[in-house]
Amino acid sequence: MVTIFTRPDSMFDTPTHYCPGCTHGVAHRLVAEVIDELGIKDKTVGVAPVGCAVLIYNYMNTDFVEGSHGRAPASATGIKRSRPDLVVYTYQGDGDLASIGAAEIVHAANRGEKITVVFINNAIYGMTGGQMAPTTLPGQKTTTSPKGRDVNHIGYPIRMAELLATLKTPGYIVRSSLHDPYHIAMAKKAIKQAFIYQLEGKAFSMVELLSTCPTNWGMTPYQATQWLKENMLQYYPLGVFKTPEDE
Amino acid sequence: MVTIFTRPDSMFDTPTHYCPGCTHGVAHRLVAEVIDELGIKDKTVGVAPVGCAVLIYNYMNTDFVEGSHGRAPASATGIKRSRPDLVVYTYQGDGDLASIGAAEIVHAANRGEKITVVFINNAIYGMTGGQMAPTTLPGQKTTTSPKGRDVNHIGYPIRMAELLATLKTPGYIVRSSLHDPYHIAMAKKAIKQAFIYQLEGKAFSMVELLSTCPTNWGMTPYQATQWLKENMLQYYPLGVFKTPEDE
Amino acid sequence: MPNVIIDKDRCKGCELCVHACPQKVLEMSKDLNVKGYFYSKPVHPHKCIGCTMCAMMCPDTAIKVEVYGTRYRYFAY
Amino acid sequence: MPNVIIDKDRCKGCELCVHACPQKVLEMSKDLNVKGYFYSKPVHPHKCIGCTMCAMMCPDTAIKVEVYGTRYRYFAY
Amino acid sequence: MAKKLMKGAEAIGEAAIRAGCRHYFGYPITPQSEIAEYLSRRMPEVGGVFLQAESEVAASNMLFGAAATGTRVMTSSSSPGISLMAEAFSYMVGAEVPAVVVNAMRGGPGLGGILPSQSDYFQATKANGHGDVHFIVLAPASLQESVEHVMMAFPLAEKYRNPVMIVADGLVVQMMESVDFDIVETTDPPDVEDWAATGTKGRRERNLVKSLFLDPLGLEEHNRKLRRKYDEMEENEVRYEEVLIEDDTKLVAVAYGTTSRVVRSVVEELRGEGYPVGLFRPITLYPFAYDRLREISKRDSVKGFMSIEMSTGQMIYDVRLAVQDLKPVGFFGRQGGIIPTPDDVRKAMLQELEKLGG
Amino acid sequence: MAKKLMKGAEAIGEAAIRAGCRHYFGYPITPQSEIAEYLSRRMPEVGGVFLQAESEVAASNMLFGAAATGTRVMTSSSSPGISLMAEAFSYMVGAEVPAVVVNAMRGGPGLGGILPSQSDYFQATKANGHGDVHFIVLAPASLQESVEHVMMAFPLAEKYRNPVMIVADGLVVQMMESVDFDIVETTDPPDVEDWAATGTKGRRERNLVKSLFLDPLGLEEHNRKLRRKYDEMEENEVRYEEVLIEDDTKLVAVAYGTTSRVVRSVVEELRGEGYPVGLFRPITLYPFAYDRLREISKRDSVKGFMSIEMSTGQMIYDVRLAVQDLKPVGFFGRQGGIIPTPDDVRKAMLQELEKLGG
Amino acid sequence: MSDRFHNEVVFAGFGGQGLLTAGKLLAQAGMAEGLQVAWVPSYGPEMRGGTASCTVVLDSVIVGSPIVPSPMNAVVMNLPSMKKFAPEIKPGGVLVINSSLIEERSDRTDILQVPINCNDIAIEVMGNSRSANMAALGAIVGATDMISYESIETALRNLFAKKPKLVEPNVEILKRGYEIGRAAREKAAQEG
Amino acid sequence: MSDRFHNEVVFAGFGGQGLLTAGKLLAQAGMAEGLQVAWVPSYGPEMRGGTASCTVVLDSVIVGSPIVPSPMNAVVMNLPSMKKFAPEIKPGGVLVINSSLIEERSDRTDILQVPINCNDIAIEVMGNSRSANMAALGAIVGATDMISYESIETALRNLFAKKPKLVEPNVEILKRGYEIGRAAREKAAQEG
Ligand SMILES: Cc1ncc(C[n+]2csc(CCOP(=O)(O)OP(=O)(O)O)c2C)c(N)n1
Ligand SMILES: Cc1ncc(C[n+]2csc(CCOP(=O)(O)OP(=O)(O)O)c2C)c(N)n1
Ligand code: SF4
Ligand code: SF4
Ligand code: SF4
Ligand code: SF4
Ligand code: SF4
Ligand code: SF4
Ligand SMILES: [Mg+2]
Ligand SMILES: [Mg+2]
Repeated sequence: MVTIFTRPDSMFDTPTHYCPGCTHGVAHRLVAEVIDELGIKDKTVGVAPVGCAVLIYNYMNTDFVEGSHGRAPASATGIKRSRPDLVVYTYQGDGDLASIGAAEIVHAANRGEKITVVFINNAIYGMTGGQMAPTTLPGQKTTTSPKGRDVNHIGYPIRMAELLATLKTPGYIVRSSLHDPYHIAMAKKAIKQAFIYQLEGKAFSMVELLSTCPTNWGMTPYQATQWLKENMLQYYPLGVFKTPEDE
Repeated sequence: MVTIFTRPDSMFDTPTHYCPGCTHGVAHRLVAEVIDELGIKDKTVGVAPVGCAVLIYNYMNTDFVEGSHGRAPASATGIKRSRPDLVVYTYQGDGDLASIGAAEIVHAANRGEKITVVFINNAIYGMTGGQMAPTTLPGQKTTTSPKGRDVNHIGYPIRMAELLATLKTPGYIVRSSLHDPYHIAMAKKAIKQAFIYQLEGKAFSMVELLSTCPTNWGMTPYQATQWLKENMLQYYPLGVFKTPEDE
Repeated sequence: MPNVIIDKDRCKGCELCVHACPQKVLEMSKDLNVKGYFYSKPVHPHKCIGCTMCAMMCPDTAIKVEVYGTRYRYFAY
Repeated sequence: MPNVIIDKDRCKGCELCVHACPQKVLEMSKDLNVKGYFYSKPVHPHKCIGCTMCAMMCPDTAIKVEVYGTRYRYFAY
Repeated sequence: MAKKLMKGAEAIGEAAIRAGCRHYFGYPITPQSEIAEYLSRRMPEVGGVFLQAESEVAASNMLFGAAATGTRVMTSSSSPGISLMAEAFSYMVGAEVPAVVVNAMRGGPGLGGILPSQSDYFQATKANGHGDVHFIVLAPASLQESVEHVMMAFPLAEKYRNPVMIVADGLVVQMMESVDFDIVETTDPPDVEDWAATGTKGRRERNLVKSLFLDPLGLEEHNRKLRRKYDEMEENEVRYEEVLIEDDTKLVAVAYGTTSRVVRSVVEELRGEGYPVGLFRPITLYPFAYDRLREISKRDSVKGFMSIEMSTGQMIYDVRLAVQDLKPVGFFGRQGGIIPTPDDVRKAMLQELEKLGG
Repeated sequence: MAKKLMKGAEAIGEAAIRAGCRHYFGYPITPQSEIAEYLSRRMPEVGGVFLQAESEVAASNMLFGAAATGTRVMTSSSSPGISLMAEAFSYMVGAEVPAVVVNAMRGGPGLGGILPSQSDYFQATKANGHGDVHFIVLAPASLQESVEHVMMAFPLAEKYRNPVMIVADGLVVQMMESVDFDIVETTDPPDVEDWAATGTKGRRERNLVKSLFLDPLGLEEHNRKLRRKYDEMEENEVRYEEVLIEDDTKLVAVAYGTTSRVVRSVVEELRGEGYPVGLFRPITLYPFAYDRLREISKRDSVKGFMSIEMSTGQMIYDVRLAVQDLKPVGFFGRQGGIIPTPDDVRKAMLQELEKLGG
Repeated sequence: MSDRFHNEVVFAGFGGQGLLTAGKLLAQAGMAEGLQVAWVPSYGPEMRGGTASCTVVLDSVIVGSPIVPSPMNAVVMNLPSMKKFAPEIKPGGVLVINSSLIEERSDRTDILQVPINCNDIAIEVMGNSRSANMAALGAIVGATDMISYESIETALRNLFAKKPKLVEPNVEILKRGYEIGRAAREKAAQEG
Repeated sequence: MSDRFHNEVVFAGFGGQGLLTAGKLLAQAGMAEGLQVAWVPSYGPEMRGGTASCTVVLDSVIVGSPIVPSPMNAVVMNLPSMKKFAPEIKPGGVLVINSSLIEERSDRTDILQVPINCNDIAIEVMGNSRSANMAALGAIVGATDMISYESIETALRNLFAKKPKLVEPNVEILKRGYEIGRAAREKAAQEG
């Protein structure tokens, strides 16, 4: 008997605080698996977001810094610039990265910081109870868009991967999804590649992961994966938007 | 004898504080001419930036609000949302808009605020004495990039028009230049169109104007226009990047 | 034969593994675990092909898969 | 004949109008204005075609152009 | 409408609407996101505007923009979010615009916690931003009072053309109590044509809303003008409540907001048992009731004071400034989101009484 | 290197390098952009990192990140920029990381002006951000002292694992004076492996740098721990200077930074003329020299104090807290970027002396 | 202060068991009786999931401390809540225990324990356990008599005003709870 | 405090006339003589263009107020500066006037006015007026004797250490200024 699947080494054996079926747990595991596979646990520093994943450091067995809301890319810059030998990644939600932290992510990417950003796009503010995010889909109901996101009032959802891919500074920008095993496998590949680019000192990297928030979407976890598939995939096409080799 | 060119009505008859040959003066005049031509002086509110143009209200005869550094799009949002009958524009430099104010401009554009943004890109921080801007060209020397902008250290200049044009929310996004009379004429057209879209309630609009800062570039005003032509035009292509009719 | 082991008390009953399994190996329990959730369990273990899709899908790393001999890989992971 | 009028004391001596004029109508003065700048002045006014390019270029709205009869427009403004 | 059972956050939102506020800009943060959520439903019903900003930095600058047009406008946030508003707050004071800000204080520093706290006292009363700035700061202790404070905050802000802050805490915004909106009168917004950015309409000279004064003498004059406004506030707007401060009161507890409710219970209880204690409750934290407290401290019967706070001791500085050397000032505080229990307070007060000689 | 004539901004930058600081993150703002400009040249020469951030919000969070690795790191800004750093400052105190911040205060509020001011006193000493936070605040009065303060700020920050702020003003950073770097000893950075985020290297348990404590008892304990650190600072780090406070001194002026230099000139001049005046100069604004001032106020000869500031009156609160009712505390201030002239101060002090009965 | 009315109830259980609503109804009923009321949701460290609780304070004059470390009465709907609150109730208080989910009883003898199979009652009446909270609410009112049955029923009717089909079954559940509570109170009165 | 040395000079003119550099040299020379020095750039409302000025304070002990509302001496290189500073100089002080650009003289009789055609001297020596500031610097040193000529020349030599070609012409200009200054001082001493 060989064990072909089990909890990665870089994760503590602790149950998470996430709601049942929340894909944050999947994303954590993927990052931990990649850290294991690359053997970089000892030199990795994560930067936690403010969002449901603020407690990520309770689950990941590496050094961690808890950033302020949206500014993780700036703090990661501070870490990486003072300790270029470290592997530095941020883990951020869509409120954190695309709303309050829009300037910091754009500029970290534009400076080409050699960090990796794991971006959990669940189209909502999870932690604070389901308010609208910049990534909330048109018509999607949230606690601050009770009649559904009205694009005439507040515009269309923002596509961060596409936005960052327009920058001239080299970068690795990918969008993946966590709604089924196949896509989870693809997501892991992207995350691994992102860390490899960092290890090679080549580029800033961001992996956007389409995710679910069953609780605030008001769905069962499985319904949530299906809603993601049917609604988010269309607006947020998957793919590699940019690689350091481009241009 | 008919006067075919003179100071527009919306400008006070006051000498400006700008350095000789600084194209801020040209941009002011263009905006004032457009305001005159559209007959909207009485219902226009400008939002001044923090930058060399902070004193724009000393020259333009309309109501004005002096915003905080980089946040003019947010303050303009506050004004326009509370008084949709007003014509609201911001006038911002590249440090103001592309650096500290990156989140505010991206989000105002993404919400589709019905405001107009006049964006003076002179590839430098003028007011504070010539520090590097996010728009500073590769190799360009500034007081904080004394050996020239090193793209490996700090990335490539950011192209705001291209960046904002990726947003799905309708908008009018143009880049013009102020280095010679022809381009000045084109710039005026763009500014006028931008205000018209606002008057029609159609879209957010931004006109990026490539500009000179002879003082901090360390050139004569004419040399500066030539430097713009030879260096900036290449990196910052002119054109209409987006119109509300797109898509 | 592959062996899919579910840590019952770690399971939050999200059912994602149930939907992910191509072999319909898993079903939800009728009784609650310590956390008060109905948990997933392999009710047809013999059908399991060791593809690990259930484990990949599980947000709570509650699933361990062991194999013995062949296993199916739908895609590289 | 067009008439290009430069407000000498408003001029900051940037010379942009001089470079902009297709007819080489303008040159810089040898004496200083009140602000201490050499200022632009129409030294060949008869060559002026009233195209307003000098005025369009002037950052200090120091130039006024009047015409009488025809004028040349290189492009709409 | 008569009395209604409402959640604090909703009562605050509704009070704003009753006060004639039709514009709200904010960004979610626990424990006060329900203010935004409530207004996202209510504002459209009354033809108003609810807009979720991209951040507190943006929200505060939207607030500034709207306020610059003379519009009644509000934002709300909690400690970390309030820190992000400091720059815009300073601009608003400098540019003399009215607006209302609610801070539902939570445990700090940093991300801290989400539970009730009073550790932003210094920030709220002394340093809303850089420069010599002050907001009038109201500290309601109940939902009814929150409603009253919100409704009076708008006219106060307009009177001084200066922002007004309401410092609540997680408890005030999360609890339900009965509120009555009808007992507070709403006022019409004043005419703002002499200063606000509303478009000249060809009727007047243009208005400028700004805080830059390049001439230092001009800026000095502006600073002094603002100082005179603060002086006026200090003259006219001090509000406080005295509970059981009687001729024989020996120990005066000083507490505000949620803490004051706990202290009030204890003081009533102790009084019932014959202990000579009283409660002084500042209602405005800025301006602070220095004069009144000082008067009280001059009484022979009064032997000491005690500042009771949910912080490691901030208001105590103001209490000591008021009381000076006249009487000792003790302290009791809980931190980190813990509301002192009546037991906590009782013990602390009895101990203090003992120190003062029974 | 012996004495060197240098601009304040450059001396501050150079002092940081001498102190072993190799990382600077900042954003331009007058009047201190030359610190950044100087370091953009110097850092690469010494193998260090100069990075211009996209904003002060970003700069302060970069500072936080670098500090979290135990790296000696500095930022500098001026009033509006400092306001934007408030949230990160609070996080840094909460997460207990050392760092050095320079604030070259300018006239406020809002955009205000670019000339020297001291109107961020409250913000610097009482409310660097939300929550119960304090930085040690040093106020140099000369370039030589600025250099000394920068060089001692790093070890101080490391000792307490808490940021240290140096409040200068436009004058200090813009003027040239002679400085000597050799008279200050540089220290080695301490070992940080027990707390900093440097990668475990397989040698230790992982470290967490954070400020969130969901359990209120945990957060309360954390608040109390921080309070104990502040108590230690108040115990150990109070610094001040006394000038001509002698047995007969009647009026004690209290002033810091640039203002104190003007006051010192005047005090020396008045002494020369036989007037019994002295100067008390707080060097640390936090912790403030309450005890020493109080001692002085108990002297019979001393009839009064006078707080002299470039603000409408902020330090005077601390002076009054120290002196309490013992002696009256007068005030003289200029605002908006105006440095009081010796004449201004002379007149004001003589007037105050007169009030005190000659 | 003997003429002053004052009472407190903590409602505690899993999230989703309707505890916050039950508390709100009690507060509304109290208000209708002219009392001052305060309803305070749980302030524990948990951000989500797990337990949910609220405290309702009723007073004849303005409610002082809304923070009640040891309540006069409690309604516990699951075992963790029982464990947490049973020891804290003031002597002489009432503990309503949802016996459908909790087998244990408190070993305290200085309080009145009122076990009631809330889920079963709800399922009997409505086919599901969603309204178990109403049974518990009825029970605490019945067992304490802090407000009248009429007031609480009115509050409930108002709550469901827009879903008329739900009114009667819920009233039924409430009433059955009330009866059980009152019976327990009367029995205790007789006994002690 | 008679044994205490103290002196102040304001240098004022257009931006670009090298006033800040002239002041810096004076400060350096003072330092070399063991004095405490402070160099303070103009703090006027202007953000750019227009006038530029600096104040240099020399003192035998630590410089107290670096802010000098009425300086002991001034060097004015253009008319606006002359208008601004001439009235403020302390009685007995020296006013060096760049007579190449300023025709007027102050009507004060309680100060020593030293007109010197700085631009012309510079043009004579170097072919352009860029070093006019050095003539003025020499003149103020000569007219006040606040430091020795040797010190100021050394400071100048150090400044141009890396541009050796510029050293001698600048020294020449400095010296000519110094002579004019000294002559004026001596003449005044004889007269009064
Ligand atoms: C300055 C500041 N503003 C607001 C908050 C409140 N807040 C906490 S998490 C969050 C948003 C979380 O949403 P997202 O980033 O999408 O993460 P998710 O929870 O969905 O994973 C907000 C607004 C805060 N803690 N600090
Ligand atoms: C919060 C804050 N940070 C920094 C500054 C200083 N500052 C004033 S203008 C400016 C940049 C100006 O550059 P830009 O926006 O490009 O305008 P320009 O002067 O080039 O027209 C800066 C950094 C400020 N006033 N406020
Ligand atoms: S609230 Fe949403 S994002 Fe947060 S843990 Fe629950 S499901 Fe996940
Ligand atoms: S500094 Fe540059 S941008 Fe500013 S006025 Fe001068 S030339 Fe124009
Ligand atoms: S390993 Fe594959 S077949 Fe086996 S239970 Fe899991 S998903 Fe089903
Ligand atoms: S996916 Fe995991 S948590 Fe969800 S039901 Fe299956 S085993 Fe349980
Ligand atoms: S109007 Fe045309 S031709 Fe005449 S001076 Fe101006 S640029 Fe020259
Ligand atoms: S463009 Fe205007 S300012 Fe420049 S030289 Fe010509 S007239 Fe003068
Ligand atoms: Mg999210
Ligand atoms: Mg610029």
